[in-house]
Amino acid sequence: MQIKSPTFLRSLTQTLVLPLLSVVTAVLVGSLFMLLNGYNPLAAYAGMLDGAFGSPTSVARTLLSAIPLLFSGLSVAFAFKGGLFNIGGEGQLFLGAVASAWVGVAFAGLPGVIHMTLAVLAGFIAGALWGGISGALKAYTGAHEVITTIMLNNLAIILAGWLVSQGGEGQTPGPLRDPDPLNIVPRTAQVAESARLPVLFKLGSESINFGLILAILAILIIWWLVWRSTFGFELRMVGLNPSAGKYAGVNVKRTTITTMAIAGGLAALAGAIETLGRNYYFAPNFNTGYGFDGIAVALLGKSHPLGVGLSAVLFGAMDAGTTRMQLAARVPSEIIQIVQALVLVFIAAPEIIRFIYRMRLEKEERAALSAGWGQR
Amino acid sequence: APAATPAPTAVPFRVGVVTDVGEVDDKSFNQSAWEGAQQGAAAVGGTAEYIETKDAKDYGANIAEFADKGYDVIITVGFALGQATTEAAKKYPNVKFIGVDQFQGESVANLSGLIFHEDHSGYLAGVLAAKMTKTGTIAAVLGTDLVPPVVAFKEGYEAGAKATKPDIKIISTYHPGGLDVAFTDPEWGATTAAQAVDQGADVVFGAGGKTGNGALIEVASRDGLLCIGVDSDQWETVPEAHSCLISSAMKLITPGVVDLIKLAKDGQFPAGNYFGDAALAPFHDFDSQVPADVKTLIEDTAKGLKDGTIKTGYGE
Amino acid sequence: MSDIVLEVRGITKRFPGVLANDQVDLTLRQGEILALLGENGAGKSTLMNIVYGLYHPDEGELLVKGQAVKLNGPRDAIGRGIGMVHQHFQLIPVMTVAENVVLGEEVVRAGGVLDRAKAEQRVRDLSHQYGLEVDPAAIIEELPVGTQQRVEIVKALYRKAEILILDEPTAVLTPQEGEELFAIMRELAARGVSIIFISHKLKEVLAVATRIMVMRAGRVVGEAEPAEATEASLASMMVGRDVILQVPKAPAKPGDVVLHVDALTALDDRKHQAVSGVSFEVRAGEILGIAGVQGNGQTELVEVLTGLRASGGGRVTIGGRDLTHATARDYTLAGGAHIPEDRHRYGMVLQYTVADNLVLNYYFQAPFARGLQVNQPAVDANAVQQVKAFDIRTPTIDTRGGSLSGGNQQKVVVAREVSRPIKLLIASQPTRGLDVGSIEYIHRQIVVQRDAGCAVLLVSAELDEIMALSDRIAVMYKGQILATLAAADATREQLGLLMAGVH
Amino acid sequence: MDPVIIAAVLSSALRQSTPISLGALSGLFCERSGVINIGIEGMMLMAAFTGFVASAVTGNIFLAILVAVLTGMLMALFHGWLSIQFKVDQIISGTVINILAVGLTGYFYTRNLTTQGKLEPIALPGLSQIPIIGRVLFDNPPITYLALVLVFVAHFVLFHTRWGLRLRAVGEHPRAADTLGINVIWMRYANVVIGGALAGLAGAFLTLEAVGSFERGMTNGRGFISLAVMIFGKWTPLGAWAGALLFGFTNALQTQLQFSGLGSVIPHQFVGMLPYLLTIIVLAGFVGRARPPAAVGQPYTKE
Ligand SMILES: Nc1ncnc2c1ncn2[C@@H]1O[C@H](COP(=O)(O)OP(=O)(O)OP(=O)(O)O)[C@@H](O)[C@H]1O
Ligand SMILES: Nc1ncnc2c1ncn2[C@@H]1O[C@H](COP(=O)(O)OP(=O)(O)OP(=O)(O)O)[C@@H](O)[C@H]1O
Ligand SMILES: [Mg+2]
Ligand SMILES: [Mg+2]
Repeated sequence: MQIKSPTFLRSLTQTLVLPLLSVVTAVLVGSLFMLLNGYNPLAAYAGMLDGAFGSPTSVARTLLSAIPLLFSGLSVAFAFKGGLFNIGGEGQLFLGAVASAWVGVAFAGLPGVIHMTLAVLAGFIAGALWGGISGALKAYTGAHEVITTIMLNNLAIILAGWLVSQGGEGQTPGPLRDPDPLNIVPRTAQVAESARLPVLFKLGSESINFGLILAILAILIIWWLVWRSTFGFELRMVGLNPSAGKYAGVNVKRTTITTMAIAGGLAALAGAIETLGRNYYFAPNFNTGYGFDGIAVALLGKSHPLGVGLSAVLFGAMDAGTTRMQLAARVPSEIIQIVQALVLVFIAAPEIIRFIYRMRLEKEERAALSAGWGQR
Repeated sequence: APAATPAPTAVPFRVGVVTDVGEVDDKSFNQSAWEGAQQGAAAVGGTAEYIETKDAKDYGANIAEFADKGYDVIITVGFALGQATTEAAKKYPNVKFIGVDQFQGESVANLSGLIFHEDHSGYLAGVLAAKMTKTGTIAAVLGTDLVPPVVAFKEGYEAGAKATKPDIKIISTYHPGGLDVAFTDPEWGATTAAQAVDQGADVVFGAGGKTGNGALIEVASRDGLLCIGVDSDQWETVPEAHSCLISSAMKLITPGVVDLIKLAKDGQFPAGNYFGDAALAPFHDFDSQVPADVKTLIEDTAKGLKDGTIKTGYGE
Repeated sequence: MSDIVLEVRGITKRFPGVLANDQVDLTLRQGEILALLGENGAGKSTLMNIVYGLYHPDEGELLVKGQAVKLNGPRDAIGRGIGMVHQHFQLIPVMTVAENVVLGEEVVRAGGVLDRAKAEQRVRDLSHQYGLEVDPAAIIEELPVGTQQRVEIVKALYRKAEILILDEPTAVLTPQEGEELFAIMRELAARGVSIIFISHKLKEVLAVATRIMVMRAGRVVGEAEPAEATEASLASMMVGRDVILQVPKAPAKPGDVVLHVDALTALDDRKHQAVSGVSFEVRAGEILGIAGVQGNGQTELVEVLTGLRASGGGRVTIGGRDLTHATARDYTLAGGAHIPEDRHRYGMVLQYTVADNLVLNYYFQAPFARGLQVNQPAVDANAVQQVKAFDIRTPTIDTRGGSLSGGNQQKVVVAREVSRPIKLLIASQPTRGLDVGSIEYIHRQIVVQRDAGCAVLLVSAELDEIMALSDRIAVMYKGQILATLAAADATREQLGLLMAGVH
Repeated sequence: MDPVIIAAVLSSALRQSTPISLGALSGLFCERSGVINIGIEGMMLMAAFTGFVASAVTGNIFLAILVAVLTGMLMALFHGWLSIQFKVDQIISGTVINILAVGLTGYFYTRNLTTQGKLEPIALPGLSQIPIIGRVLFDNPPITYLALVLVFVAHFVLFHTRWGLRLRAVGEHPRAADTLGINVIWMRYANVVIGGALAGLAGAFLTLEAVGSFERGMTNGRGFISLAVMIFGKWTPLGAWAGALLFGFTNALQTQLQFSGLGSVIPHQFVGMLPYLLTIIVLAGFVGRARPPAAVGQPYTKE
């Protein structure tokens, strides 16, 4: 009896060929757009490459953008594996940032490692609770997570804003607002040194913080959790066939809630790491968009932790390279969003790639997010 | 790769502008700052360059783009860039930073926040509104209170109106959403203005980027109403609102930027906060409709605000 | 009456890896009832789907009333007077009878506005004309299957079908409902409708057909006249050898009560009472068969017992432990095994490997789990062993479950359920849709479990299966057990009447 | 309470409900035919943009509406092409639409475009004189009237016409429809495109009737709210309309609460959360027995 399937190597190359061709094709179509509008695509992409990888500082910026993207991508990917679609990354990220900033400020005086660990954990837990709400609503009332996470995004962003807001005359400022009267900016106070993620090394003029280690750990842990743990066995089962999960004795409700909670926690870590590793406080103009970008990152990475890591770096590079691309070719940077959407199209509809390149691709498993749409 | 090779000799004085999300010719903050940068650079014999920010995530990178090339002055436009600017100022102590609309809580030696007494121009707008209303009800449609200048405009507006007409009814509202939507929701601004107008408001102050512009355009679509713009002279930026736009509560960014560039060149760069002028824009087509005594009152009030004899009550 | 209304000439249809129809010829004369017989996968449905325009043949041609036709879809077939009642009803559950009947050929006023009253009247007229009682305003999902089938026939007649194809129409009917259907078929035939009728039930075929055609492995292997044929002759023609479908089985030696069910009630998915106060017990070493027409509460009963559905009242104990409100996990841990009725829905995760499917509900126990981790070597070792022991035909143990044939999928389920120490085996429709070889194998496994001292509850809609395996037989009707008989005393007729609610 | 204020709040509620109910009708036509549409937001945004540009360039506002509606249809066609033809997961396909819309509208955003005017209210003679109701219902611009009419038209089409019967059939049981000769693929395409037209109209409402100008991302989640409202309304036009009105009303109410000075008592953010909280509560608590079209989300493969 043969244990390993002989097509392993072939399927591996196929797995890589499709995303690669998708990216290449999207870049080409993007060039077409630029040519039509009289921009120089070569200059643009050269500028982008230079801005993303041209110098140690550029590489550092790519990495720094990739870290939060990795976490929000992992969040979406992890939920996918459990058959759930987490569009709530944005809100979870905000709450993660707020919670870790709060611990970072309020528990000043704790010993370094403990304080930092607590602050990171607080971020994770805040996001997990927020994600868990969607999970619980899905499990107990059937409210679809796509809708509840979108609503919870709005709620989280408004809530986070209020927590640090000044308000008008005669109004009490939000509870987490920086008490320093000189600071009129609505934000938290600076987190204590003890809660900050240590700098690992400097790359050019940028510092790479401990978040990088957390990112690598997250890839490994999520991989183990999904593919090696008994929980992952249940998670994937519920994602693929919830009835079979029930038959196999899995508590489907609990798994749904846990899955959304972990997904929420992962997204929140993106916020926590940005806060504890780079910003050192939370303000409502805190970088946005990572939550939504996570969807594309996860889809491009085929929801595999390693793939998500690679696609986070790709998206991070696109982010980091945008500025120089703009300077080099004066092309509106939204072209990157068009390219990203096209990458998604090609990844999701390999038939198009197959058609363009007249190649045979193996039939593969498709994501089936739509399965539980609106159902109880 | 871009041609970033610095000239070997006699490097000119270089000024870089990093815009807030949006275009450099937005006829608002970005454009005012960019014009200031060009005029200021010309005045000191230098050059100016800009980067348009497309995504809030890129603030830091965009600033670094100029800083790494050794620009002399970097101007960052907008409240939202405050954090990124402070960080950059600490990282690049040899570069002078001008943060437009960025209040400085702590003083960083190479960073000057160009800020304004928004409550002053808001106060003037309030005086004007109180004088011009026929119904005795005026309104304000505002961006978010997460942005202190918006709060200042509102508080000033209300104080000015009340001081002029103690029994005036003022209905005002902030956009309920987060920073990501508060300034880019014109339909909310429009429908909120409509809701105010429907209950009798005949002067509407729209203060909140595109959200406020939505309010102005809505008011313009109805007969016999007045509206007041914000930040810059919106006669130039929102032509759709000409039929109601009596004035705008401005902050004069361009001259402020020019001043600061000159100071930077002269080595007298002021750390901390630098106050630019806040004033009311011209009445344009409404000039004939504003009675002379109102004009006088506004001029007197402006003087009083400047010399401190009139207080808005904001921030005290 | 010898006008040929339909002629099939040299039809060949290939699916990837399967030759479903191989040079098939068939003629149908007006007013006759032609029975089509054959094993699972013989190609009957494929052939009929070609006649109905759903599939396009790779080779061959169709002649309707002597005219060669090319059918580009069901619409063409309908236009030629061909109607088909599918094995799985093609009815929309949330719509009314009338809406289902007129769909695609609606009665409309100007501007495409539906004329409901007229549509209902048309349905009423048709049902009077042919003696097919249906209420045009009723919602499909509220109707019993027998009535749903009448709706399907009305649908065909509404489209003026002169050739009516019935694919396994009796599979879901009681013997009595079956009789009614035959009466209808004879009536239709007398009015000149020509019928092709597919069935696995040889008795029915002999009773109603005017001519019989047998298929095997995609080919026509023979024809027979009902007057001359016998069940045995038809069976051997179908399978290609003599068949003795009698499971060798010694008398039972019942031991202690293992499963005790007392006054159990349960609701179905639509919150209607499906199980109304059922009581019985199963002892170690015996097989209790539950007979009954599908839809009489058996599904819900099994789901409650195995922890997949909440019980609405009553009490269940297994080996003395109260498991009334058990989860599936509790049931498994109490020594229960479950061969579910729907293996694609419950029994397997089609995307999981064979190895993972073989521990699907047992992965959390040693040796398959070590701490929080799945012990993959142990899972694989188990798979290698089971694949051998149960003769599961799979390329590797890492093959996806979904790519196995139905029979082998069922073997995976059976292997998983009986290869661990169990006290109770609940098997629901364990051989549905399987070929003869697999059926024999699974029947033997069930008897082996009984002989090893396991209590077995067998639920099946197939009377023959129930009679062949059970030691005692309970008949379920409308959520209740009408009677429990010793298998030795039970007769087909008696059971048939009970299944129809007559006692 | 002051009737003037009541009328003001109700007008605002109706106005805010208009793009939401159009969006919900868009989702309805798609989902009733079996295709999930989470791309409403993107379709709206694209249409709002092209409609605005068309109006600015041609100065013809009715032509601009046409352009917006066509844009919605084109986006929907793309959604259909991906999800019906290539069987791309419908949620992914919708996400693609959304990202693409943000990218395209941003990329082609043209500076300093202005239009002269927007669609003006038309007071219906007589009716508009009725106290409160008249002002709220019978003195509105064209797309608002159209949206009201479309709610009832959609209801009628869905439940009383041949088209509606077939549309529901392909969403409930495409195989059954197929065996009766109904072209499932065509019906799905057609209804997804109709849905696109409705989303396009919602976009036209935003730029050509409500605001009179375009801003990037100006849909601000209205497409997603539409989706929630559609589910809230149990996939029926009248129910969705009720949901849209409720959402519009909570929004108008939170503005009115701020007008009344409540903002200085409790932080206005809490009032601002109302619409979202309410949507969640209603979705979780009341949608109860809602049953989506049985085949929604499943691509159809003809044998
Ligand atoms: N759509 C399809 N794709 C691939 N193979 C198919 C398809 N439909 C049928 N087959 C295969 O064709 C063969 C004939 O199937 P068919 O359904 O015609 O058999 P049948 O005689 O109707 O069997 P049953 O008694 O189970 O109804 C089988 O091997 C089946 O697996
Ligand atoms: N894509 C496929 N690949 C392999 N086997 C298939 C495929 N589709 C269907 N089959 C098998 O072919 C057989 C016929 O499938 P089908 O869905 O037509 O059901 P059926 O039992 O023949 O129904 P009916 O007799 O009412 O047409 C079934 O045994 C099914 O498992
Ligand atoms: Mg068949
Ligand atoms: Mg079959």
